[in-house]
Amino acid sequence: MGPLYTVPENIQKENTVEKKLAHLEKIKRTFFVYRVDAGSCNGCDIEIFAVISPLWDPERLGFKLVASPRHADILVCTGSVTRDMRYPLLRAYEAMPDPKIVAAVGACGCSGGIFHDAYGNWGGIDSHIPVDLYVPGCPPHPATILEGFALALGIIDQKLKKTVHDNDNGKVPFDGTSILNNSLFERDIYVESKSLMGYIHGRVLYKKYCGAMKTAKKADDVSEVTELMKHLVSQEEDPRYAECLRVLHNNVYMQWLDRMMIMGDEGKNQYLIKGA
Amino acid sequence: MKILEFAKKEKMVTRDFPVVPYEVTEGFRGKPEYSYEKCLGCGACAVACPSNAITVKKDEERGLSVWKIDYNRCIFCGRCDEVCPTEAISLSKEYVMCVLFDKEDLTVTGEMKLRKCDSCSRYYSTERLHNYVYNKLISAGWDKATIDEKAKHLKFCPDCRREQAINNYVNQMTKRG
Amino acid sequence: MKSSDILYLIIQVIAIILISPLLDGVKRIMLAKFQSRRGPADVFQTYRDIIKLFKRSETMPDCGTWVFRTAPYLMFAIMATVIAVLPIMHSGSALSAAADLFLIVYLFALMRFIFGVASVDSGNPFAGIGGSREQMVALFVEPTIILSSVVVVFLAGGLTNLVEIKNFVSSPQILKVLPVFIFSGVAFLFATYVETGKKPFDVAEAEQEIQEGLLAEYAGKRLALAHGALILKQIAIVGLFITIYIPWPVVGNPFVSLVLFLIKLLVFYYFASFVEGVSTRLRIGDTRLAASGAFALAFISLILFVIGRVG
Amino acid sequence: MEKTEVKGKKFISELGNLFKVEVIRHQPDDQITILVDRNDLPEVVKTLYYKMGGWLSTMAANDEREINGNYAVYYVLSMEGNKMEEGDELPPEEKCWITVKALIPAHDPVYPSVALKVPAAVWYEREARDMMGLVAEGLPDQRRLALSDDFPAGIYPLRKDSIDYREKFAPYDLVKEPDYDFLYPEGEGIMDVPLGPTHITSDEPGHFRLFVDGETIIDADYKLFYVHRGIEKLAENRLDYDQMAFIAERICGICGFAHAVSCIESSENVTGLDVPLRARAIRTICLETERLHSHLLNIGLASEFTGNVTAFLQMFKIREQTMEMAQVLTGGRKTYGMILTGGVRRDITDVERREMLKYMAKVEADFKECLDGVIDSPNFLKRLTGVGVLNKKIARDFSPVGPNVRGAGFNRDTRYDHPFDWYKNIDFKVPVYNDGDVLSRVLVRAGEVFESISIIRQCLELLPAGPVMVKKAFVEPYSHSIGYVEAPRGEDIHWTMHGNAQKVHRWRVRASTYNNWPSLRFQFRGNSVADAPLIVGSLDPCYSCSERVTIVDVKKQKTKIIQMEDLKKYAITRKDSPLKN
Amino acid sequence: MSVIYLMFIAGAAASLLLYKFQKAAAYIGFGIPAAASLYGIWFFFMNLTGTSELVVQFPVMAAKFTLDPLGAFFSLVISLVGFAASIYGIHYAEEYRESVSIGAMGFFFNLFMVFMLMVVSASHVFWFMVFWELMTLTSFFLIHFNDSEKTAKATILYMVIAHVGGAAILAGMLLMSSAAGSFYFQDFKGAGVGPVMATVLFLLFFFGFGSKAGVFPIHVWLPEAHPAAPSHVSALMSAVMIKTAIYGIIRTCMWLPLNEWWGIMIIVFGALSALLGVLYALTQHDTKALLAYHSVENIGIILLGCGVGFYGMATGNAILAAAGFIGGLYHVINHATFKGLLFLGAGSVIFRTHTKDMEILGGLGRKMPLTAFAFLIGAMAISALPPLNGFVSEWFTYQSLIQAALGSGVAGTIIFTMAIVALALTGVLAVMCFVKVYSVIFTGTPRDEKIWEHAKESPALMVAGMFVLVAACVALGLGAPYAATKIIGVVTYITGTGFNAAAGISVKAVSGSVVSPVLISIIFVSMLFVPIIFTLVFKDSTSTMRKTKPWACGAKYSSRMQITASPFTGFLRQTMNWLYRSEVHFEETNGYFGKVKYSSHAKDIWWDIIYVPIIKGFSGLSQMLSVIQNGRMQIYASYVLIMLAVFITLAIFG
Repeated sequence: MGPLYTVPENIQKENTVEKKLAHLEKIKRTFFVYRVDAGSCNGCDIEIFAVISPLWDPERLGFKLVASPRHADILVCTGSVTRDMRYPLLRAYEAMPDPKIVAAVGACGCSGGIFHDAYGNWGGIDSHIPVDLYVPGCPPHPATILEGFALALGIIDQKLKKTVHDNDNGKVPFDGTSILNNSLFERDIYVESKSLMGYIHGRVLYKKYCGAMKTAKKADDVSEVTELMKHLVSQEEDPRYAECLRVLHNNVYMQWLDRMMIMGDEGKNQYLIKGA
Repeated sequence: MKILEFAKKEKMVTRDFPVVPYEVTEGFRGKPEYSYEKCLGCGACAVACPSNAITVKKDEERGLSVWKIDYNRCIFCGRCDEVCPTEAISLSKEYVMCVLFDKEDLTVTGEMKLRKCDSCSRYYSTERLHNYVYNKLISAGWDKATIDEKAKHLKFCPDCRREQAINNYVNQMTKRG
Repeated sequence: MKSSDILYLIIQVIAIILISPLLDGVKRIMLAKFQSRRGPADVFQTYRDIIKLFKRSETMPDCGTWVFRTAPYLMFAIMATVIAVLPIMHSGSALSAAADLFLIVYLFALMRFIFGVASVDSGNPFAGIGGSREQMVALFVEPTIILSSVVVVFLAGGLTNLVEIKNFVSSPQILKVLPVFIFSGVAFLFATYVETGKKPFDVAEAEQEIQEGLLAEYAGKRLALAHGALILKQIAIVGLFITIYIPWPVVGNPFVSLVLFLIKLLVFYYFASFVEGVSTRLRIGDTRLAASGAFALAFISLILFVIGRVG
Repeated sequence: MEKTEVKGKKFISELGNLFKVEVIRHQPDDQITILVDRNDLPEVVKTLYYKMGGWLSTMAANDEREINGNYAVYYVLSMEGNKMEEGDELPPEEKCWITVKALIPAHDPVYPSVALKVPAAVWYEREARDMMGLVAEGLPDQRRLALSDDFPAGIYPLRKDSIDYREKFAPYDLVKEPDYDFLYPEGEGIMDVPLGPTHITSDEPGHFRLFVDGETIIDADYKLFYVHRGIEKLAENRLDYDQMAFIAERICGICGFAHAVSCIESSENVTGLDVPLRARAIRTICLETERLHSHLLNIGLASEFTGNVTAFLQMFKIREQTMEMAQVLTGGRKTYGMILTGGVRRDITDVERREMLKYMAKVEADFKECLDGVIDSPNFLKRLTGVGVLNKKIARDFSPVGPNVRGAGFNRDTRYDHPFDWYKNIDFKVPVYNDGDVLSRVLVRAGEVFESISIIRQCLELLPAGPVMVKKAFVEPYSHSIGYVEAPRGEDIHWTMHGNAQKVHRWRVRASTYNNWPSLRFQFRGNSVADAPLIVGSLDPCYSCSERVTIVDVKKQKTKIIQMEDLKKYAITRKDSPLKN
Repeated sequence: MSVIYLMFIAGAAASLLLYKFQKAAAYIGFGIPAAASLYGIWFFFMNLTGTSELVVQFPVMAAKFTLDPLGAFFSLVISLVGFAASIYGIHYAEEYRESVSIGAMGFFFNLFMVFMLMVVSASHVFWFMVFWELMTLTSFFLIHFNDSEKTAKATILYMVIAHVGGAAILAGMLLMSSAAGSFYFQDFKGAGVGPVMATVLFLLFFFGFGSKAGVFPIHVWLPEAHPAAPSHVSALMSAVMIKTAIYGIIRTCMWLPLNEWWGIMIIVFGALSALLGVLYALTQHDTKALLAYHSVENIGIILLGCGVGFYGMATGNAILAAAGFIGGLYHVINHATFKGLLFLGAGSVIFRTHTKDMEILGGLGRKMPLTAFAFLIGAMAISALPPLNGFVSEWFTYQSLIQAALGSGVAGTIIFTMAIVALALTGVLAVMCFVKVYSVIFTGTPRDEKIWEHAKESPALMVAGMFVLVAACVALGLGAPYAATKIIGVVTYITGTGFNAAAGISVKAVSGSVVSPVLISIIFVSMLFVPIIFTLVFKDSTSTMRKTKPWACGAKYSSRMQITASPFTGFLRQTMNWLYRSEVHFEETNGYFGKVKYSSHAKDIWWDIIYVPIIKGFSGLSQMLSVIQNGRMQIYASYVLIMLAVFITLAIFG
């Protein structure tokens, strides 16, 4: 299979980098945008719509969404190019006056996203036409889209640069210390935290719990830890965290102590932290 | 005309965005931030990533494991964050990430030294992962013998390890009878 | 023809053309206000848009003939002609041979003709529908425009020259026939509003329904000119209304007259943007109903005129 | 989940008197699958549909050659009563899902068309022909539906032995794009008006060919499925259950979460996995948040299509608040990244709860006022009244869903008919309007916005304690079940057959809009061109939803006797990464 | 005068002799009338003032031709269009090379021309009627050259109505001459007929001539018959022949003591004809039928002017009468030029595409640029767009109507004002109609690629014929002040008084209102510099215009998306369905899933309302007469000849 699409010579001639830069200079405070959905899930399109909402209002930068590609300065494309949408996309590209800026919005537009290698699509917009502006995100936040426009128009500078880390010194981010002298305890706490509150809040929970544990003089002294935890729970403003801290203490910690045979069955109840 | 009365209530809601940054909420799923120092090169994120935005490739010639994230393809689901054992990759609040002309600007690469298998001297894992696992083993509260026994396996590539394991197993079986 | 008239004519048309994007800019800011957003950076946004369009390269449909290519120039020039002949700055009778009411009405028809042909020439189905709608809208409003203005012509003694009509209306005689004048004025105003193609009557260039009709196929400078021609058309029809119905206050100084005219225009745009801001576009069939109401008003003014003459 | 009595026995025994019926499976609580002969298929479906008050919810064609040497088709009917009149409805304890299965021999992939008897099946059968090569004999419309026109003929991507999922056949040259065979009306003086695929009023690609005389639409035809990307094949190599949720979300940018829930619940349903209550409540909250922003968008768009941009933007302003709400809830403006099998990925803490309640209050007050302003305009009402009417009979024949059918006088709502997640515990009304026009649909949506706000409030107030996630259970190979969710646009049905090795064998997504499309043609007729975008918009169509034909089809791994070595390998690989949680 | 007549007769004879040599017949048969017409243009123009006579001795009785300014004016119109049609015909006749004898066509063409000229100069009842009938007869034969099923029907209809009208005229003439006691026209004026008699005569003449002119509601034959003829003949028939009827009305009304209500009646019929004519024209998609309906419209506009003229004469307001007639007569010559031009243009399209159906045309402007340009000028002229000629005459008509309204009572004011509104509406609709015609034929994408591929520019003489009339349209527009003075001369002959209709470069109405096509053109041209200057000032891009397919929302463009005639007026048809009573047929072919069948045909409802009952009534009669009716055209022609013989007998012995 040859190239999917060769940009006609007369279009190519008018779309050199110099001409594009000159064009960007010209449209600094007035740019017309035509939007092509080349097969996205419409998440990006809705977010482009959201950009037009009063909260972001790009008209102050000179933005206008136009109904025909012949009016456009910037072609905003979303979606991995599906087989069927390839033709409309190319038609819009050819109908647009030169020089033209093509922006790919969203993961699918930039590179095909999650669908990049499925048989029904061709991957990102740049599989067919040269793309000038990449707006990643799935879907991109309206702020990101607006930032993309601002970047293209030279209002702000590009923040990201290609980064390559290659100074491996072999150091590892773990020093081998552990609360109960067994890193598996932390693992269990971490697993239970995630199961209780998901990965984001779970991590906060984990840090709260472990942070408190670390302040304990003797982590396997059940009465001290229980007091510590009771204090922590009572200090906790958020009832949900309080509840989950209790669960961690009652289920994981107590089980570990059981397993380490530090605590007998009798009196176990007195160390359980009861809910409010 | 009633709609105008509604409009009057909030006269102007437009944010002054590129000038004044937009405040995102706590827990925003923004750009996954890569911390090279914390990364082990274990590849858990690459396995979990639904969209193949994260790849880990072996560069046998240079003896490096090349970890790469392509934000172009990232769907910001946070699975990498969820599975990463060291928080080397975690979602940040960053939403400013557009690039002009060159999409390579949206990639972050981390190269890590690979470790050769003690047995077949082929690259199999990063030095870091090996060291990390070793540290974890030490801290797992086992006795020295167990640790040594387990640490031995770390020095071999999966193929060799499997072979050894089978051999051991078979040996045990035959020993037992 | 006095040479000063020619000079005034030129100043008048250039001034109005140069100021017309400003009106659009004002409208955009007004609309932004209704929509709780900031809107364009300043009132000069439309200037920037248009200048940029002039600088863009062009594409066009492959089936377009010379009609399509020249239409923006022609439409622009026709509307500039109408604006030029309106007796705003110049009131010399020498130009009155060009400032005839029927002439202006038929210049609008000429504009419509070119608009229609260019629409179909573009080959675009939406433009075609837009071209057809443009004619239909004219069909709805033209009777009102003619009837109400003819009533004023009757009042003025049968003279169809705008200069004469203006002179008559600004004379105290108008007070005697005020009811007739007001009815016909309201009818004309309504027809004017419909003819400007503002919401809710923007059926021919509706952006959502038919993708801006004809404009969809233009790019670059021709888009700028076609767009400009449509803006000028609005100004021309409003200007006709102002000339016939609101000539006051009469001032001798032509420059003051021009400024007064622009202020009246601005007032019209200001109120129009209120209507535009909150109204729902009518279906073309409903446009007809609205237009027939205006015709009824115009007819009432005729009856009043007849009764007044008999009584 | 407590075991309830198996529903739907009544229908099966009645059906058994007429046809040879074999009950092959009871899924948990309310899903029954019956096997019939392929020649009985049309009559069985017709009987269930018209006589017993079923609605066609989905149809899945499946390649079961590796299991039993046949292809199979599954017609899933939602038994809820005809609902043509007030009270013509089954009692809640009888409502259930009946899946009619028929085997189709591999050497003769033909079955009699059901669409002749039950028009609602027409798209399903066209699609089955595209994707699986199963020919519905007698189907009047044999055109391609899902596959693009430039896709080679004779290749059925969903057959297990067809193409690799990455196979990309060469496209045509731009000017040589193949023509789609529209149903051009016969007669002179008719003009084609193309609406889409990149029309300013629709943010997604769909091509409507309106055949007009002047302003009046004589007839319409459409080519959709512009966004068919073949996700199904993707999953063969790449996706497991955990990743499926993320691709399900990306079926649609607006109702993605509904798809994800539907997808995940279809796999949870088959094992009867007891999802924690807290997770269910959070799912419900997210679903309703999604409904909120979707409906706000649609009501706004109705204003925009009629030219009232001010009302649109004001509505959008309110919608932005719901988006912020979603951001608080899920970390993104779309309710994405929330769900995995067994629960949800994120919790709602008190901070978020309070934030949500604050937003709810503002949204409710603003929406009330703004809606007042929108509805206040007599022109607006005039533009909406009597436009795009969905005839009651046509509605019954085509099984549309969501506000589309509720605007036509049917109280079909999955939340009400087949309560899932937390809806059993919640008090809500189903707004129904009878005129079937665009206005009715807008009013239904407006009513649902208030209901959604009330549902979210109830959920937040009653949020149960406990974990948000439990461990997955083992799934029996080749078992299948459906997951159902009421998305903003109507019922989403995911039919899943599980493979062995804990991966999916076939995943059939039926998005809500898919069921609304076929009857759109009749809603167009006789209206004016000006109303066309409005009519399309009033369905709140989700092109990408329906076009995805997201039959994610994970290639099952070969069954084999597990060797000792493999067992060990498994053990070793697990040990290999002891730190991976 | 005799020279001209003789040249035509010689042309007729020559082409008859050359009937075996098709090419020569075309050049001679149409070349001679071209020369004759060219001479006629000069001759009649010089004779616009003053009267000349010509007496030809025929065996039975002498024929007397009097060329007064009115006759000369109409002769000028005939010659003008005749000239264009003749040179056009030289190449156009090739279309008929295969099927008919061009010699015969030339023969009838020449005779048709000369009989028309003779009608407007005949000054004796007998000769007037004879030439009137001969004119009808020759036109009938000319129509017959396009032999087809539809033509046969059209010609029968034409003959029937022409003869009903002819009978009315004859009756009127005979009554008039019996009242005056003379058969000579010059004795009719002031013959002293009583008011009742005058009314009867007026009605006979108005409807008699009206049937020829195609006044509503006797217009139904016109759109059937005119399109049936070869295009240059259609041009003559539609542009000129029906003007002889206007001539007849003016001529006869000059004899009668006028009543102001007759003027108003003419106005009402004029307004109705104008509106209904254009409304029915809009729904046509046969180019020539559409143009024929426009003749109905323009006859209406002419009658509006003439109506004011008669009203003025009746009320003794000669100035008002002059104001009305200048509008009417100016429109006579204008309509002749642009309608002739449009028919020639339509003929040119048919010549290259062999179809009259607009629905399948399109994009011809790229293939036939000259024809397109000529047609565009014609279209703009007929739409009364300034600065072309149509505008000037309509402007005069507006002015006269305003004056009439100001000078009449309550009812009169309202009727005249409504006539103004009707005229304005007619203008709007005409614009719509000609946007449709021009753009559907010449612009956009062709619906039928094959036809478009084969089309090319018409031969030189056809183009020349069209451009003669283009020049006339432009000249009559820009040269309006000069033309107006000439026409006011003719008007003065009718009304006895005139007024100064020209003021420098402007034309001037009685009220004193002035308008100047030249001035507006100058302003327009100078305004064209504004956009050009803008373009030059802001010019930045050097790239050339790039062409792509029309933007169809990204879908593949198909020629089915090009708007055509029917959809263009679809909404109008639906809005005015009470007028069209469209027969809409809608059918689903295959239940829910098949295609639909749809057709919608607008009808001329007056046919149903007025004619169908009459036809039904006569159908019984025709059953009886079926013995002598065998459907052959020649037989019908012989009936006409027999009728002529009856006239002759009557005239001689009556």
